[in-house]
Parts: sequence; structure tokens; C-alpha cells
Amino acid sequence: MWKWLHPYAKTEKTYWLCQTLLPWFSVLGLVALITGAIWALAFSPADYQQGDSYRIFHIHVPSAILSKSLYMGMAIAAFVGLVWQVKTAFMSMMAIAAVGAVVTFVSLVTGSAWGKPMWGTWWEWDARMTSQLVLLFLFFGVMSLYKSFEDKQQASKAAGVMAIVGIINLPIIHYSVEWWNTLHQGATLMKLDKPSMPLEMLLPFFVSLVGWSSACGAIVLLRIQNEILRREMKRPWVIALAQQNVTQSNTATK
Amino acid sequence: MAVLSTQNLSVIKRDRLLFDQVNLSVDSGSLLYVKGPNGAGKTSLLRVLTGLVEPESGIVFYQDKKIQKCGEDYATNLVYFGHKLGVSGSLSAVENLQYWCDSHQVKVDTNTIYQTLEKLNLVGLEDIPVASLSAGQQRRTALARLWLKADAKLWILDEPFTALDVQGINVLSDKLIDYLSKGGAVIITSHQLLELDYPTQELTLEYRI
Amino acid sequence: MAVLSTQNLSVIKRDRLLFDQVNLSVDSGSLLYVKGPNGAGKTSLLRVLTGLVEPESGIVFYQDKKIQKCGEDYATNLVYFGHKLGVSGSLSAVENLQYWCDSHQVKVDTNTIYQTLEKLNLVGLEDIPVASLSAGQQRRTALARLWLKADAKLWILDEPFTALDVQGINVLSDKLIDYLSKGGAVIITSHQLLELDYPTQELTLEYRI
Amino acid sequence: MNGLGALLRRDLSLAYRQRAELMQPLLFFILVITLFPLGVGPEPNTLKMIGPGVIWVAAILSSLLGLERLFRDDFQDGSLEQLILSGVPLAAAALVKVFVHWLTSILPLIIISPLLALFLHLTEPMYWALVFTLLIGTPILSLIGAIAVGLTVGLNRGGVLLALLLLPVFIPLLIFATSAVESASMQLQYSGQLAIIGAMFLFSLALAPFAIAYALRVSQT
Amino acid sequence: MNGLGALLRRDLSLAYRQRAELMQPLLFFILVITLFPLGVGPEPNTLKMIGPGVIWVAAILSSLLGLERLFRDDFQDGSLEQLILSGVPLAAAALVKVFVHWLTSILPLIIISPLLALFLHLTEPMYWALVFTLLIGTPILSLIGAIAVGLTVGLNRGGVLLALLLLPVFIPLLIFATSAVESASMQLQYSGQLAIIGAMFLFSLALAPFAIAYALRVSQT
Ligand code: HEM
Ligand SMILES: Nc1ncnc2c1ncn2[C@@H]1O[C@H](COP(=O)(O)OP(=O)(O)OP(=O)(O)O)[C@@H](O)[C@H]1O
Ligand SMILES: Nc1ncnc2c1ncn2[C@@H]1O[C@H](COP(=O)(O)OP(=O)(O)OP(=O)(O)O)[C@@H](O)[C@H]1O
Ligand SMILES: [Mg+2]
Ligand SMILES: [Mg+2]
Repeated sequence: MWKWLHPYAKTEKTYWLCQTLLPWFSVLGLVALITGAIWALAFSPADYQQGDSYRIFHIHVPSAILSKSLYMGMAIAAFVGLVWQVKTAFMSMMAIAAVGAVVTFVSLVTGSAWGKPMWGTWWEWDARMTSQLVLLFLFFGVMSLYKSFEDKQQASKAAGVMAIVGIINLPIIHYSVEWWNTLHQGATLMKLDKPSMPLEMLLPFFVSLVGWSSACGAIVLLRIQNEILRREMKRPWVIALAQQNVTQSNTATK
Repeated sequence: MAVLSTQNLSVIKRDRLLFDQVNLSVDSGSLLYVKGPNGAGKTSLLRVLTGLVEPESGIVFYQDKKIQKCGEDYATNLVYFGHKLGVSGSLSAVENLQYWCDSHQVKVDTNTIYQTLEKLNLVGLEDIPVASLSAGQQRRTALARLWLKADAKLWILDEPFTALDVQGINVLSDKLIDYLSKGGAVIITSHQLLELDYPTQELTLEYRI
Repeated sequence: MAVLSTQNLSVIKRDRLLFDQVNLSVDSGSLLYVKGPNGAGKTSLLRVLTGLVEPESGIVFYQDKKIQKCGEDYATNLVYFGHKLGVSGSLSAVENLQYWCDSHQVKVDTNTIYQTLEKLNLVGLEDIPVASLSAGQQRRTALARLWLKADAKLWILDEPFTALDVQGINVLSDKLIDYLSKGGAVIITSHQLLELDYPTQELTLEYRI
Repeated sequence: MNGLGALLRRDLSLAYRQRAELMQPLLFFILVITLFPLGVGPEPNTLKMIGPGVIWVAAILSSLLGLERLFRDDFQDGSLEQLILSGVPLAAAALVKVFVHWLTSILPLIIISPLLALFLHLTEPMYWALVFTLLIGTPILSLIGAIAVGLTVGLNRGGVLLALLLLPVFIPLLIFATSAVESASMQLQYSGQLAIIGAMFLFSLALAPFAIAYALRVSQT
Repeated sequence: MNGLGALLRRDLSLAYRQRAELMQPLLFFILVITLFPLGVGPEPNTLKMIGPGVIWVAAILSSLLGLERLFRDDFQDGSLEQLILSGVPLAAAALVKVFVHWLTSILPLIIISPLLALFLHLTEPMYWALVFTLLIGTPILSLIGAIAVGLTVGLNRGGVLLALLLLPVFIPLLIFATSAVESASMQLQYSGQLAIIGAMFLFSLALAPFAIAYALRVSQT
């Protein structure tokens, strides 16, 4: 593990790794998102019960699932940072936090918008909704804890502990529907046996899930790069990079 | 073998480099006097030496072993006396010291504690809450640890003379010399001129803006 | 007319008589140095003089008037600097001083505050939370009040030299002499030898058991 | 006057600096109101019935939560003794401090209470009655609570006293407030209850500041 | 071991010294539960229905109240840095401190809860279910809460974080606990719910001390 991780503890290496991964993620994300959206909105059949409003599904569910994965990713980054003292892991943690918060927010809003036609209410104290809201708060909590320390090293450590402890919320979100029989629908996709959904609804869903994941991946990579540049502003390699960019854009304008 | 030594220590606070490349080494029986103006980083250095704070870079060795690796061994051989006294105001001096000794694996009986407090001129005040002692008396209470854990190999003292009266300063100075001559090592800061009758190694930190 | 005088002051703490029959009188331009070992009752005396604490018996007069009767008059002419600094850690030095001046009816503008802090070697630290300054720097912040309220008639200072480095002690000593020679009155305690080049009145309290 | 203004500004900016801590009563309030439906069951009728009681109890508890901090920091760092020596009338200064506390840690509760009332399925007239009673009633809590906090700031043991002093105030307050909301739910007048709460408010406004100032002076001995 | 024993003794005697402050959560708890019937109306059936939820919510809130003090004094007077330097395993020391906190400020709540259950017209099986869930469930709150308190002890602003970290624990805890009491009220088995709460307890008991110790170390930087 350490052997593999070690080179990426150096910020410069990580920067270039992000740089190589970025185009793949961006292109895949863009293509999948566009195909998924067109497929889901125009071609996939309407639900026999819910009519067209079910199409929110294609945003709601990918964002809901992704929000949990992002949290997990953040917590893993925190764990790596805490155990192996890897600075770049903490940077990734903070890069994921903001993206995760946005995605969680999207899932809440779409869920809420879906709830209005389906259940006749925007909000209910359903255990899943509440725990998903808590997930949003946890993302905010990690970010605000990080902000409230002067010393960024200390801040990363504290925020990391918080991120790891917050993992308890993930199983709660997943199982809340079983524990508490209320409005929200039980697992239909994430079941071990056959998913109870027609294939022509399922396929566009998977395409949009891939799209969402890659797009978020791309944004996270960008944010990591940004953070590295900001922290290492005075390091020679960053200065060299900046000068190179300037000369390039100069030659481009000429 | 040095009791405590460091290798290229540097510490950053608020993006300001307080010091870097500090290499020091304290042997048994020697006294290191850390000097410097307010805000130079003396307290920060001492806290790094105790292991409470991680330095930005560099290593601290206790008997040629990294302090992170020493575990309890370093703890049982160290007394740190900082700006904060580490006594709780609602407990009495005796209670505070008894607890401190027990938690630091120092075996003492109550009698010894009373005798120590007597040496420090706290007769009659042993059993009242520390919060209702005067400033100097509170510091004396905390300083009693030096008497109780005199077999530690290293004392790290951050401004131990603050708030003490002349008699208190004398008692403490005598204790320091006694401890040093028995082979203890001391790292100390003080804004009051250190007038110990003992060879003194000095380390001066500068205030960098 | 004495700036401050007392008549048969006595103070009891925990059934112990700290002192009794203290009669003192401080004139404009004179310096009273209250001496005594730890726990003698210096802080207790000073707090009685400010009016924060009621004495067991006896009276404190400000310009021949009981301080309880003076109302704001005494407050506007007094600076008290005690063991506790009276600055809040989450505000910056400038904010703390600005508030202090406003609440004490001292008119200053922000520039003056910055200049004062510069004199006290706090350049660059004016706008960060006081809690993240070093021990000595925090005390310097609180001491800046003496520069800002130099037209007060009386300063009561409880161990103002604590935690200051040599340069800080010099700056403060110079300020004290300057203030005294302009007609101010000072009551001070210090365990560090007071080496002011100024005629000094002394009051020694004993430690009674 | 200048001194009081400075105190007001300083306390506000301290509150802003420690805004994370300020969020505490608010979050606590939200917490209570979130937890209740989860604990009691989400049945709209039950919620509607217990709603006003829950919100009032939650408001009382949240206001207790921040109260202890009212003079504690100032006492510990010595700002309190400097304030006493500043010549600013202490009763007025106490009033300013209580006001800032109310403004920063209780007013937000009242402001978000419509949202929470929605969650608990209160009707609109009930909601207005709730807001009015909270607006007039909560300052009483702050004022009386501050006396207890002042008395014990030096002793570092406010708990019991706080509760003992507050209990006789809470009970009538709670009874009148919930009865006002009940009247509102039945479309009845509730100005009588409001008037009584208002009288309690004026009474405590007139006397509490002096009691607080005295308590603070005693803490210095 | 000796060190831990000393810590236990010292924290207990500190708690005894500050017993007035310790009474606070207890009084608070009683306050909530007596105020409820006043605020909600004294109808026995309603009370019985909402009773377990109310007691659990009240217990959660009261335990929050004292938690912030858990490491604050020790941090401020420097006892914490001496503890870290003492060589006592910090995770074990953290566990001892949490245990003392639970013992002195939460156990009393559980002890008086039969009395309060009476006020709320709970039946005996319901009461036992309540006590069991409280006994196993409240230590979880203390353990997880202590992490948040440790993380922010240097910042002097624990509130928000405390609530945030605790919410995800509250929700399942509350759901299982109230469902256990409900089962009890219908004379059904509730060992399933107890088992889940017990598992949560063991899990947090195993991991929380290390997180707390780490948080405390970070606070020294
Ligand atoms: C604000 C309201 C809502 C929130 C916070 C919310 C939250 C979530 C979350 C967190 C998931 C992911 C669960 C997991 O991965 O285990 C999810 C999945 C899902 N949601 Fe929602 N939701 C809301 C409203 C709705 C509504 C109104 C509907 C439709 C009636 C709906 C239908 C679904 C479906 C079908 C899934 C996929 C279930 C699965 O296979 O696991 N949600 N929701
Ligand atoms: N918690 C903190 N956060 C940010 N900066 C700090 C913190 N503590 C200290 N500093 C900064 O580090 C510098 C060194 O502080 P330190 O306490 O080590 O000084 P010192 O040499 O002990 O001074 P003194 O003689 O006044 O005790 C100070 O300039 C201070 O501004
Ligand atoms: N709050 C209090 N309650 C009870 N006794 C007190 C209190 N404060 C001080 N004392 C007692 O009064 C005596 C005098 O205390 P005081 O603080 O006045 O001493 P001091 O001369 O200022 O000492 P130092 O030089 O240490 O500052 C002390 O012996 C102390 O025990
Ligand atoms: Mg220092
Ligand atoms: Mg004194």
C-alpha cells in the first residue's frame, strides 16, 4: 500500500496524475450525461403509474447513490491522510467535500420535487429523507470544521476524524427504509436478486449514473489541482508551470 | 548519549517560519537556556520537544530514539512545566499533586506531598481549592512536581520563575542546581535573568517577522 | 490633595486577616511600590483600592472623596491592570483596544492604536485574534492601555512586568517615568526588582499565617 | 451612551466571531423539532396537538443552553472587571448584554419557527399566536436567567440556581403561551394571555437589570 | 492501570466538587418531562403515546447539555497537556473520562425515570423497555459526542459539530428505542431492537476512544 501510495504523497506527482486522468473523465462524463439525458427524457417509456414525473428518477437516484459514494470517497481519503500522513489525501478530501455537498443537495431537491406529485408533500419526517439531510449537514460540517482552524494541518486532521466518524450515516440512509416503514420507496435497484425494473428504464439509468460519476470525478480532479497550485504557489515547479502557461498564451495571441 | 537532541527542527505558525534548522543536544547534567524576545518561538520549541506538537520538519530524539517511538519511556522521564499550570482550581493542592503523581507513575505518599508543600511555603494552604490561592501560590503548587519527580531524566520548564517572589526564586534555583548536579538535564526559558551558579549552554531564538 | 488615600483598611480572606490598619496616600507625581511575598495580599489590596472589592473595614478616598461616592469621576481617572488581562481571545488587538477605549470614555482613533501597538513591537499582529499571540505579546496588548489613557490621574498596576522580555520592560519603565514626571500617580506591585530612576515610596505587606 | 454603544458593537462582533457557537441554540431547536416526529410518530393530528408545547419547550431549552456563556468568558478573561471599572452604568451594560444574547441566539429561533410550525402541521392562526408569545415571552427567560448566571459566574456552578430561579417563571409562561395558541387554533381571541405575558415582560425588564448588576459586582469579591 | 485509577478518582471527586453543576442535566430532564403535560394537555392516552418519545428526546437533550464541559476545563487549565504527557494510554484515559461523565450526569436521569414514567402514564413493561434502551443507548451518545467535543475543544465552539455528529446516531437510536417501547406496550418481545442498540454500543465502545484520543492530540497543536 505504502509503496504504491508513496509517490503520490508528493504534490507534484499528484498534479500530473490528475492532469492525465482529467480528459478521460471529462469526455466520458459529458458523453454519458448527454446520451443518458436524451435517452431518459425522449425514448424511455413513461411509467404506467407515475406517468412522466417518474423521469426525475434519472436525476434523483444517480445523485442519491453518488452522494453516498462521494462521502465514502471522502472518508477513505481522510483515512489515508490520517494513517499515512499524506497531505494530498487531505486535499482530495476537501476537494470531494464540496462536490459531495452539491450532489447531495441535488438529490434532496429532486426527491422533494418528486415527492410533491407522488405523496402530495414536499417534506416529511421520513427516516430516509432525514438521514439524507443529515448527510448534507455532514458535508457542511466537514467543510466548516476545516475552515474554523487557522492551522491547515490541524484543520485537515480534525475534519478527517469528523469525516470518518460520519460514515455511520451511510448504512443508516440505506436501511432507513426498512426500519421505518413510511413513504420512501424501498430498494429496487440495489437488491441482490433481480432488479424489479424493466430493462428499458434500467439502461438509461445506468448511463446517467456513469455520466454523473465521471463528471463529478472530473470536477474533483480539477479541484485537487487547484488546491495544489494554491498551496504550493511559491514552489519552483508551480512557478515554472505558470511561466510556461503565460508564454503559451502569449504565443497563441501572437 | 545525549538525553535529548534534535535534528533540523523547524516550526511554522500562521505561515510564519518561527525557526528552522535548530539542532540542539542536552546531556545529562547540563542546562540549556533558551533565550529570545516575546514571540520568538520559545514556547513553541519547548512544546515540540515534549512531543505535544509535531514540528513542520525535523526530528526530536530522546536518548537517540525518536520520541514518537519511545512510548511511555519518554513520558516517565520527563517533567514539562508550561504557561498553563495543569492544576484544576476546584481541587486542593494535595489532591492535584496526588493525582499528578499517580497518573505520571510516580510513587509518593501523602506525607511527602505535605513536606514538599511546606518547603514551598504553602503551609496551611494544602487543603483549600487552588483557585483561591494567590497567583504566586498557584505556581508554587504546580512547581512542587519538580520535587516529587526529581528522578526524571529531563525537565522542560517554560518561565518557571514567573510570579514567584524572591524567596521562591531562590528555592527553585537551589533545586535546579541540586537536580543538575545529580545528573538531571534541564531546558529552561526565562525573561528574568537566569543567575544560576552552574555552567549554562545558551540557545537564542530571534523574532522574525 | 492626595490622588488616592486610605484610612485604616483591613481585608480578611478565608478567616485570615491579610492586613489591617493600612493607611497610605499617593500624590500626583508619586510612585507607590507595594512589596511583599507571594500571598501577602498585594492583589487583594489593589482590588480594594480600585473599588472592585469592599474592604472588611476602612475607607478609600479618591481626592478626599469616598470612592463609592465618586461615581464616574473615579472610573474616568483610573487604569487598573490586574492578573487577568481583560482582553478577549477571539478579538484582535485593535478591536480589543478600541472597545476598551470607547467604554472607558477615551477618545482615540484607530491610527493611534496602530501606532501604540507599533511601539510595543506588535507590528503585523494587530489584526489576528489575541488568543494566538504568545504569552508576552498578549500582555503587551493589554498594556497598550497605558499609552492610550495616559491622561488618567492614577494607574494601579499588578505585576505589569510579568512575561515581558528585556526590551518590553525597558519600554514600560520609560513610559512609567514619563507618566510620573507629567504628574501621574502610580501604585505598582512587582516581584522583579523595580529599577526605576524615580523616587519610590514603598509599602511592604507581610505574609501572615 | 458611547460606552454602551461600544459594548453593543463589541458583543455583536464577538457573537459574529463565534458564530459557530451561536448556531448551537438554533441547531438544538431544529434538533428537538426534528427528533420529536421521529420519536413520537409522524401522525399529523398528534403533531398538531403537541406542536405548540414542543416548540415552546424547545425554545426554553435552547435559550438555557446559551445562557451560561453570557458572562462566563468575560469573567474569566477579566473583561468583566474592566467593564465594572469603566464607569458605564452596570445595569445598563447588563441590559445590553442580555439584549445581544437574545438578539443573536433567540431571535433566530423565532425567525425559523414558521418552517418548523409547518413541519408540525400547525395552522396559520396557531402559528401567529406562537410567534407573538415567543416574541414577548422569550426576553423574560433571558432576563431572569441572566440573574442566576450572574450570581454564579464566580462560583462556576450555575446549574441548580438557574433552574430554581427559572422554574417559577417558566411554568406560568408556558401555560399562558400554550393556552394562547390553543385559543388561536379555535379561532378565539388570545389578547388576554398576551397581556399577561406582556406584563411579566415589563416587570422583569424594569427590575432584572439591577439584580444582574448587583450579582456581577458580588462576583468580583 | 494505576494512572487510570487515579484519573477515575480525580474525575469523580471533581464531579463531586461541582455537584451543583452536575445537577443541571437532571433538573433539565425533570423540567422537560414535567413541562410536557403542561404544554400538551394532560390527556392520559396522548401522554402514554408520546411518553417514550418524550423521555428519549429529553434524555438526549440533557446529555448534550453537560457534554461540552467534558474536556473544556482540562484543556483550559493545562491538565489535558499534562495527561497527554503522563504516559497513560490516552484512549483509555478518554474512556475513563467519558465513563465518569455518563455515570455522574446521565445515570441519575435513568434512575429517576420511573418517577417520570409515572407522570406520563407508562405501563410497567413499557417502563422496563425504556430503562433498558436508555441504559444501553445513552453511552453511545456520550461516546460519539465526546469525539465532537474533543475535536473542537481548542476552538471553544463545540455546539454545531456536536449536533451534527450526533444526529446520525440519534435517528436510528430513537427509532429502535421507541419501537422497543412500543413493542413492550403491546406485550411483544423487543430483544431484537435491544440487540441492535447493543451492537451500536459495542461498536462505538471499540472505536470511539481512539477517535477521541486522536482528537485530543490534535487539539494541542
Ligand atoms: C426529499 C425527498 C427524498 C430524499 C431525501 C430521497 C433520498 C434518496 C436516497 C438517499 C436514495 C439512495 C438510497 C440508497 O442508495 O440506498 C434514494 C433512492 C431512491 N429514491 Fe429517493 N428520496 C426522496 C424522495 C423520493 C421520491 C418522492 C421518490 C419516488 C416516489 C423516490 C424514489 C427513489 C427511488 C426509486 C430510489 C432508488 C431506490 C433503490 O433502488 O435503492 N425518492 N432516495
Ligand atoms: N496558537 C497559535 N496560533 C497561531 N500563532 C501562534 C499560536 N501560538 C503562538 N503563535 C505565534 O507564534 C509565535 C511564537 O509564539 P511562542 O508562544 O512560541 O513565543 P514565546 O517565545 O514563547 O514568547 P513569550 O516570551 O511571549 O512567551 C508568536 O509570534 C505567535 O504570534
Ligand atoms: N478568592 C479567594 N478566596 C479565598 N482566599 C483568597 C482568595 N484570593 C486570595 N486569597 C488568599 O488571600 C491571600 C492573598 O492573596 P493575594 O492574591 O492578594 O496575594 P498577592 O500578594 O497578590 O500574592 P502574589 O504575589 O502571589 O500575587 C492568599 O494567601 C490567598 O490564599
Ligand atoms: Mg512563551
Ligand atoms: Mg497577586
